[in-house]
Amino acid sequence: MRKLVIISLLLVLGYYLLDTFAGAEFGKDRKVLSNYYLEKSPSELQVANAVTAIVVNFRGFDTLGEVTVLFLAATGMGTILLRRRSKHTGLNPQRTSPEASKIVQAAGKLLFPAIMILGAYVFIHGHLTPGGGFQGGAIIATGFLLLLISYRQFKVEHKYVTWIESLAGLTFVSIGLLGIVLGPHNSFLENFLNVGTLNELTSGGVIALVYIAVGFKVAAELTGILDTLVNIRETGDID
Amino acid sequence: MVANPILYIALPLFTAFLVPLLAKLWKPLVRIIPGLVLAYLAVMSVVLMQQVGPDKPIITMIAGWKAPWGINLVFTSFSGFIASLISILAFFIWLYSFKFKKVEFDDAQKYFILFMLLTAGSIGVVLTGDIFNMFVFVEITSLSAYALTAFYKGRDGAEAAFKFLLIGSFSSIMLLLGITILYAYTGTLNMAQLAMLMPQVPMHAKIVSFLLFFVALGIEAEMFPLNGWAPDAYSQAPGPIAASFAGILAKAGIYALIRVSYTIFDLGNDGGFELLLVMGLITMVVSELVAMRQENLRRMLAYSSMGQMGLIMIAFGLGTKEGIYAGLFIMFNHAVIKSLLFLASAYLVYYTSRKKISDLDGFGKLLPLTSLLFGLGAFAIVGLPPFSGFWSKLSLLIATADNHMEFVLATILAVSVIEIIYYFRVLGRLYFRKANTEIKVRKPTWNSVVTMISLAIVIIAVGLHPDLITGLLHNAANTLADKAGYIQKIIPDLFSQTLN
Amino acid sequence: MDTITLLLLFFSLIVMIGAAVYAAIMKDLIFATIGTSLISLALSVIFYLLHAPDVALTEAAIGVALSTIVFIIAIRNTKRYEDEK
Amino acid sequence: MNQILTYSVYGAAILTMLIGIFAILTKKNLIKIVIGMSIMDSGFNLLLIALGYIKGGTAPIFSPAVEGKDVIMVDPVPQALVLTAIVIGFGVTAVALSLVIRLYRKHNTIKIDEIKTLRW
Repeated sequence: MRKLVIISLLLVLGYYLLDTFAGAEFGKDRKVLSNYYLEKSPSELQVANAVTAIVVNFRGFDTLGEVTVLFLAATGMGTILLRRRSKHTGLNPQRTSPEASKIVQAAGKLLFPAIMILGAYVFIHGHLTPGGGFQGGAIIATGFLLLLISYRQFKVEHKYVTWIESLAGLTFVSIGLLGIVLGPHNSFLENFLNVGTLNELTSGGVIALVYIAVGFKVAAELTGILDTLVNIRETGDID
Repeated sequence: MVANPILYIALPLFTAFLVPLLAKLWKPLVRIIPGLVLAYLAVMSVVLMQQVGPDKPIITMIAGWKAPWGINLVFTSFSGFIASLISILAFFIWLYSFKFKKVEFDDAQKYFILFMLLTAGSIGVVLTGDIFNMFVFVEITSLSAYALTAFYKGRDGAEAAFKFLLIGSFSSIMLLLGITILYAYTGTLNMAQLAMLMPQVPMHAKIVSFLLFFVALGIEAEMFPLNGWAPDAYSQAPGPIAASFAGILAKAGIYALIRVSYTIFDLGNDGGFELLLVMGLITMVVSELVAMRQENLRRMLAYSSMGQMGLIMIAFGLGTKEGIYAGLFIMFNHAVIKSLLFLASAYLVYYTSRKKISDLDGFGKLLPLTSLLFGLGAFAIVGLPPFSGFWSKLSLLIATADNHMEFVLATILAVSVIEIIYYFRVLGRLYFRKANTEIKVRKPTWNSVVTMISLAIVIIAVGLHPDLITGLLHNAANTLADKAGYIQKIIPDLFSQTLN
Repeated sequence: MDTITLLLLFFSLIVMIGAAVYAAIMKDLIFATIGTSLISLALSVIFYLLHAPDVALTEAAIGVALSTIVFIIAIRNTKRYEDEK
Repeated sequence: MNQILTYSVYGAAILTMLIGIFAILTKKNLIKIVIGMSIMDSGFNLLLIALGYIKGGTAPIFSPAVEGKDVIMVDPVPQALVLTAIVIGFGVTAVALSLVIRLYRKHNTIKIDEIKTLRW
């Protein structure tokens, strides 16, 4: 009975939403904002990937917020889950999961460097090809995930994760603040470097730098989140 | 550079990323640095408030792109007033929790980072001129609120946080849907341009997206029946965090609701304001009635807080300049007084696990100063002279009377009586009952005493001299009511194009 | 859009809805999680077809890989079956 | 044809969202609820990307292949927004799951009706 009520309510909601969105036809051109971005991205910023230009420059403030959300998620999970680090076993509390098979371990070892290189490539070329800081960072985190699940003894050094995370975040905000000092309009996150020419690795000015910082930060944060989850004690109360 | 609205967000974020490194140098820095940042923001608010005027808002570009193309921060008399309120209150709450001895170092570090980001996110919601950016800041605020609600392990914090997260995820999907509909029909995300292009949006799309916004932000603003998260979150979070939920989080929520219904949608005269008014009335009546039946002090304060939010919605639902003025006044009072009540109550129920009101017998003698301050807060919140709460309630009553809404007026008065009953029940227990013999009390530390007394001084000073703040409130109310002015200040080029 | 793209688009949409229903009704949470990762996989194909390669990459990395593993870790730390006491 | 496309793509996205919401509202298992949240987010992401699609458009990348040619590009703004939404959704999911783990440690169950303090 309750389910029926919910289903009918949801159908009403769905009808109104579909009706509203059908008014904005699929595949139709909607101009105002995007045309400006599509025009300015290659001409003024010399960034080939317009999505990157929007994510890092036009709406770079959103990206700063987004990175903060991930940072908050990592910090928040720390407060929610970990109370005491078990001191006697060191950093890696009792992981009772069975060791992965030799094949998985060997594949993990082989794939890890390749994944790292792919991830780094993706975020270094974020302004030229599809991809960027988030995608590259996530790819790198999957590399660490591979090692975490194939080797029981493998541990991510919290110290390095914290350092990389903090330094990358500081780089992002500092580049933003430098924009206030050096940028032509004295505004936050503004480009103050030479933009170069379209489709070259050095194009885009600070955009490339910011996306690399984002890549490092996202990689460190996601790895931290995974490590927190993989290494929670499997038995016993948290308190 | 020295006083730039962008620093409200950039500085806390910078510090949040820096603090984990500083912790390796010298541990007390973890507590001190966030406080210094919040102090700087509070001082900056005062400086900016002197620069801003009704005709000259401070508009900050980000990444060097002008308003409709890039994200911008808009510091007007209205948004600046709320942002200043939040930043100053945040500093006081930091001062209160500065000597947070109850928890270990690792947790203290996370506590201060989360609190600072809660503040930064709320100020971001208030200042941003871009609707999607507002969503990002709402998410920052809510994520830090979830983590802070689950902060203590001994209590039922995780349950409260999960409820909060569940409702919050509905809120965010509805907010996103509302934003998407607006983008689909106008092709822009800038609030001023949205407001300008709103007439070309078909009516049904307008109504659907307005309702989505209304529900999503109603959750943040503790509107009934969407406020199931609030009593649990308030009662399970650490004391200072409960105070900041009332003073900071709820203020950002109601601000967003007002900004959306006043500036973006021109549904005001087509039932938008009536909806706000009716929902405010229901919220107020239900919450206050429930508050009367609470046994738990924190939950009682939480329901009372929702009742006040209902009062604010009523004030803004009137749709007149006087209503806005009254609403802003209540927002100010609620932020200050409710914080004082929550902060004082944290010491009153420090050692009792169930936080029952009946455990408070005779605390007037055991904790004289804290009880006195709590009593002062209770007198102020129910609206007795000579405290600041009196003036705000009076201005609301006048505004309703001007609108010839006798029913609303009578309801507000009746609800005030209920409020008086349940607050005085607590005060009666504090002062006219004998204390249990073997009761442990916690003496407040000097920093929390300083915090509470400063808040009390604000309450008394505004109560005796309302002129201290009425000027600011009038400016803020005029700015909010002037929608065309908002559009014109932010996107002057596009605005003049449409006129020609 | 040419016919092959259209067919692929419809196929992915159907897979996505099927996977969503599967994830919603499956009592075994591990299988339900595989359902969500299938949603993300179909979604990233759709994103690619709709000319959003950036989003397709993100959805593939976060939705298919990371989110799934986070769910599986959570399930390993709790109970595997929906109705299990 | 366009009409069919409009309704099928938007319809599929909204249907996925509704399935997610349905799972959140009716399921008693906490992890199932979080799965519902993730389904709901997926549906929304498709909706927004579909909104940005332009008929005959190409990906919004000015690679050497399209340089100098007059091409229509799909709207890049929704793509940027979805990028943000995906990452935020992942953060919320991770926090939700860690809350679930903590609730399980405390109550030894993840069924919503067996945890008294979770009812409202």
